[in-house]
Amino acid sequence: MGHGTMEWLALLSFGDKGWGDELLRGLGVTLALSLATFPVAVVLSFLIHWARVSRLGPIRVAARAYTTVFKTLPEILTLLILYYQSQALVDWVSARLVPGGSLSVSPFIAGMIALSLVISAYGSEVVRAALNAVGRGQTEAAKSLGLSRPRTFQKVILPQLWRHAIPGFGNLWVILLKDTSLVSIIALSDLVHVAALAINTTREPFLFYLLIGAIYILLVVLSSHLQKALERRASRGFTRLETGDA
Amino acid sequence: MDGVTDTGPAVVFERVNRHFGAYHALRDIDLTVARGEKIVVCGPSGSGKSTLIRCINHLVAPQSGRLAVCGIAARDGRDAVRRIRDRVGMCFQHFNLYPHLSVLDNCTLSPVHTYRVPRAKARATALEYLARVGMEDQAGKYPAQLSGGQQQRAAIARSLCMKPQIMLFDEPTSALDPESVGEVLGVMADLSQAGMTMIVVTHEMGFAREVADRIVFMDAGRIVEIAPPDDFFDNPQHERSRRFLERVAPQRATAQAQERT
Amino acid sequence: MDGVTDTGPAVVFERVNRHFGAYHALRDIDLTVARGEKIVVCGPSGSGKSTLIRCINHLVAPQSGRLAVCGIAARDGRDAVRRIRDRVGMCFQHFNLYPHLSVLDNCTLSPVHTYRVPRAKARATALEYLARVGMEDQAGKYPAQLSGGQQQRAAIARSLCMKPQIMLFDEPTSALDPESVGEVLGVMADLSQAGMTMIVVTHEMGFAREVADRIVFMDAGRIVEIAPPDDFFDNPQHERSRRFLERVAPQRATAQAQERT
Amino acid sequence: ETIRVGTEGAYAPFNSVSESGELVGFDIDIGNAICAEMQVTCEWSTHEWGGIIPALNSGKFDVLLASMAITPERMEKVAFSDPYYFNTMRFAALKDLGLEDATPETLEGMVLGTQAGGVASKVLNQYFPDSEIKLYPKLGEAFLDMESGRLDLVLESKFALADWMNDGVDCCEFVGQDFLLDGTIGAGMAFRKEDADLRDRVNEALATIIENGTYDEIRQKYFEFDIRGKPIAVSELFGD
Amino acid sequence: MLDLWLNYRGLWLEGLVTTASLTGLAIVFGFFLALPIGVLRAKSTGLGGWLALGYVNVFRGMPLLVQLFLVYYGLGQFNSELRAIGLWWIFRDAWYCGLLALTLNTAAYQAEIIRGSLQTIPASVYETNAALNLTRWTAFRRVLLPIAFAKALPAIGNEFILLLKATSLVAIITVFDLMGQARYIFSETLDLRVYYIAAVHYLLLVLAIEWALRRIERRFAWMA
Ligand SMILES: Nc1ncnc2c1ncn2[C@@H]1O[C@H](COP(=O)(O)OP(=O)(O)OP(=O)(O)O)[C@@H](O)[C@H]1O
Ligand SMILES: Nc1ncnc2c1ncn2[C@@H]1O[C@H](COP(=O)(O)OP(=O)(O)OP(=O)(O)O)[C@@H](O)[C@H]1O
Ligand SMILES: [Mg+2]
Ligand SMILES: [Mg+2]
Repeated sequence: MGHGTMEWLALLSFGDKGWGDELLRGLGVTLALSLATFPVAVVLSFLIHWARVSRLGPIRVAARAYTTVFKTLPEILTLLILYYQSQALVDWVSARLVPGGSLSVSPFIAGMIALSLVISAYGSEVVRAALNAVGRGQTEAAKSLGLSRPRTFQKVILPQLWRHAIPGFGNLWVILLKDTSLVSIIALSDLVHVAALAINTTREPFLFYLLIGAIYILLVVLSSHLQKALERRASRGFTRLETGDA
Repeated sequence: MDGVTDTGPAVVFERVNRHFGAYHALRDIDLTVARGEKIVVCGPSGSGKSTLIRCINHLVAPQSGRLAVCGIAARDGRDAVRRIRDRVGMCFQHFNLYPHLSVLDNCTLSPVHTYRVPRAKARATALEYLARVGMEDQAGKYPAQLSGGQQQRAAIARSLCMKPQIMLFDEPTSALDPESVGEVLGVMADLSQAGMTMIVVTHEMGFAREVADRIVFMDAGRIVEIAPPDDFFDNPQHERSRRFLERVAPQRATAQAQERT
Repeated sequence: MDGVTDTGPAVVFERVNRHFGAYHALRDIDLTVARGEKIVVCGPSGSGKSTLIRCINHLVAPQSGRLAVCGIAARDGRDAVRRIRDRVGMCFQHFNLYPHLSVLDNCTLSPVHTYRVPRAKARATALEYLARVGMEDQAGKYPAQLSGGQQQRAAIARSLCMKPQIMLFDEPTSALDPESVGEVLGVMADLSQAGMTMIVVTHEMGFAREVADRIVFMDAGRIVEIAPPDDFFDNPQHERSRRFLERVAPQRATAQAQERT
Repeated sequence: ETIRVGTEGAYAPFNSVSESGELVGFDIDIGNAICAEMQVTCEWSTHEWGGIIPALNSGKFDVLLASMAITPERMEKVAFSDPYYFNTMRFAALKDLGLEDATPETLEGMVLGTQAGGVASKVLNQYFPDSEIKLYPKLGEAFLDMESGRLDLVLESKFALADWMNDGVDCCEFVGQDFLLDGTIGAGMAFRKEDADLRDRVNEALATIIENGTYDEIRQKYFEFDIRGKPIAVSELFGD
Repeated sequence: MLDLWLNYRGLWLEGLVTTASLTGLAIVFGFFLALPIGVLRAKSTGLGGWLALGYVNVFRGMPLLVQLFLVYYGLGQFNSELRAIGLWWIFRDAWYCGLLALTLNTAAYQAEIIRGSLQTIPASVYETNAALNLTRWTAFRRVLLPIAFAKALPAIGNEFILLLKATSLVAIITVFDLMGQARYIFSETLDLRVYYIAAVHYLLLVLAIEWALRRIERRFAWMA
């Protein structure tokens, strides 16, 4: 308060006296966490989907429980439970496997696990919807042509799946990006956490929260442009048909 | 495609049953289809026609009874289903071409990846069959660029590329506009003349009369009547077949509609 | 509903044209419909039948030429379109009942809110018209609880509640199952006997022959032929009308299909 | 040898993060001096206060050096070193209130704040039932709310409050006396209970740096007065 | 675990009430704020449409946590100005700040839902409105809105559940909702089971919401 524009700029400068470089590092952590989590979440989404349609009853039930739990718990609660409980789990396992060795679950890893679990619970629904959109007919045609199941997935389903899954996964990516802000609560130095530290000494909450809010909006807008581009790419083969010379 | 030439009947159903949950979709089906025979299956909606022919290539697994295709029963060892599917081609109501592949790639996908046919050879074969269905000049197009009739002919060619001994058709013309129906029925008639064993679910009664050796009439999961087409159309034995024919034979249907007004 | 009783022709088209983008959907339409006349419009898909009758109540605005409805042209002042719509009722292929309102509320919505008819009076009128289409006992139900035929009859009653002088029907029976077609055509026949001016797009040729004073045949945005039904059906003047009749008259169509195989 | 030291990093002047992104403060200097004395490398990491004891116990670091007051409850979960200073509590109040004294009676109906999970929150809950109490994840957030006037008083470490008020903040002033939670014997470093070995080595190093004057040198950087004298207990002050 | 609940049952119940009331009020206020924004998004291509788009992008683009901090600590920085215009009583209180941030946030999401359902109303409905000569206002109020609302209901129900979860973040700005109580009890006991108890509360709340939504949706059977 009472600071002029120049002083604000000084606060954001890159160097010993400004928070610019710390914020940049925080942005790096936010992006690194999102980028590291997303592929894991996508793969998990497929696994959960397959578990949900498994022939084995117990697996189906477990998968249902998984999606119900992670879709109903607040992300912050999932994160806290995982952060503390996963360490207990790791200790228990490592006590059996590597006697004497103690592994520690970093906030980064804990954040990755928690966010993957949450995102994949929603992601399994994206996968299901996309598979439905591809249609049973495609699988049946492949079966009647003798293609093996892995081949069918690789050559027939997957190439068509992306087109239908991109909007859903794009949406989840944005949710993930924003949810990474929660790891500040377990003291991982992401954007929000860095902002909080900066405010501790500068006493300028409005400036810093507005700034990182704008950064998030920028990231989200960029993501949605990227998503549009990917959608266009993925449907290129298909739209060509619709406007083609047939 | 594994070189065995079989000589027995093409398909044998013996007291085959299939349930979907509580619903009894196939009831004690008995049916023997000889090599080279052409069967037309008809019946009201939901009577089990699709289920019947899907059992043949095990898209639907029968639950009791015996079903042998080219002498192979699904129980005969681990890859029996695969061996059955080698011998059976299928065409669907909605064509089910792979939309992300060109017509040619649709035709070569399975030969190249499942049967390890060299790509060049697979293409040559595919072009040959595409020519046979009058589609050689469309080989590079994607399915969505084709009319319904062209898509269905491409789907037939795709099945033929597997050199099947039996062809199944599940209402191959019912999703087509009237102009395209003729071109697909024409290709199927050609195929039947070439001696292919064919089992066709269709409501095209003109085609049935012309091409079928026998008509199988189903209702509520049962085979109600099996008869040569002339007998079936002119002198149906069963009350249900008669009612069905009344409904699908348009002359009478029209007469009815006009009476109403 | 504004009390003016008009006496001239019900509808007059004079060289009316309509484009959709580059597509010329109506070309130089000339047509005069007299009071109390019943017109059936037919023609192949895309020929402009819907566009023609939608012009009458300005769901589609004509772009050139003159169109007067009950003597009112859309250009005559600011609320001319409203006054035209007061006099014109319309029934759609898919009924277009409001799904969130009961049948009765569907019928009273416009009288109560647009014309400020007291609610009790609007209800009484609605029940009267519902009785006329045989729906008085369904007044409290929601559209989704009714069969297609019942929905269409309710839609007719809803239009009648506006006390229109002209009724338009756009394929009112083509979304119905065969059993329901009769009940709707019956209600329309009653209405015609009561002297309503009616313009009906339909392919029900039995109805056309029975009820229409004149048949209007359209193709590619033009009116190709206007003739009394007997002349039109038994002795069509134009090559296109003849081809069209061949296709919609099922006897011949079937014969064709059989030739194909 | 490396010792992993955990702290909060949001508790100036004891431990906080500077503009250049480094951990600084009294705790940090003391920790580094002890490590130097023990001839080991200190590896610092920061953790959220509310979960810092579970973090220690789940092995995320080995020594907890964060101005933590030694209390009987905490001693059930962890082992403490000898106290390295007495972190006394004091109220800071909005100047506008013009308070003379801070007792449960004078503060009735006022809004009191402190950091969640600290000893001050215990005092507030126990002795100030008639005031509204707000608990903050970070102490800095409580300071923000003092400055904006959402809080009437904040109860915290006198040193932390002094550091904040010296920083050009003129909203607030100290009221009442210094005091200490009953049974508290100062601020200590915490260890997992099974690491008694490590604790003994650290105690030894602590004694050494107090003896050889390193401790006082560091203390003078931050405080002009002795911080190892024991003040009055809270129960004597407010107890009935 | 039951002992841990019973020992603090007063706090747990208080937290439950705070969470439920915050969620319920935010969803309702958010709906009424979303209505004009959603309509502008669907109908307006002019300035209104742009402003609505800006609103939606801003409030959906920022993490809710940041929005909470911004409203609570960020605006708190302007306390003297807020006092001057007589709004400080809102911003002074963490609960109001939480409610405000949640309302602004859910309004952005609900506006998009409303826009979606308005845009999927088929052209035939507009044609019918015209054929029946409905005035624009009658058409909007009596036809378009009820249909849009019924279409939006499942999505709004979903948003209700997401908002319930989001409410847990107000704990960070000192509101003692379920999560806030859990954090407090955890700091007292340092017992991880506290968080599991909180989880059970959230599960039960979600089940209750789902049950209520099913009952409400049954009243919209005409959508079938
Ligand atoms: N995968 C399935 N799961 C559950 N029920 C099924 C399944 N496939 C078919 N059925 C049911 O079995 C019955 C027979 O279906 P089938 O598709 O064989 O009939 P159909 O004679 O081919 O009818 P149509 O003329 O409509 O294609 C139907 O009642 C259908 O609902
Ligand atoms: N709103 C519109 N925008 C663009 N083109 C339109 C529109 N309405 C109609 N058309 C085009 O105008 C032509 C005539 O349409 P119209 O609906 O009048 O035909 P129709 O004779 O009623 O056909 P059908 O029997 O299929 O209902 C069609 O090619 C149609 O695509
Ligand atoms: Mg079928
Ligand atoms: Mg039409």
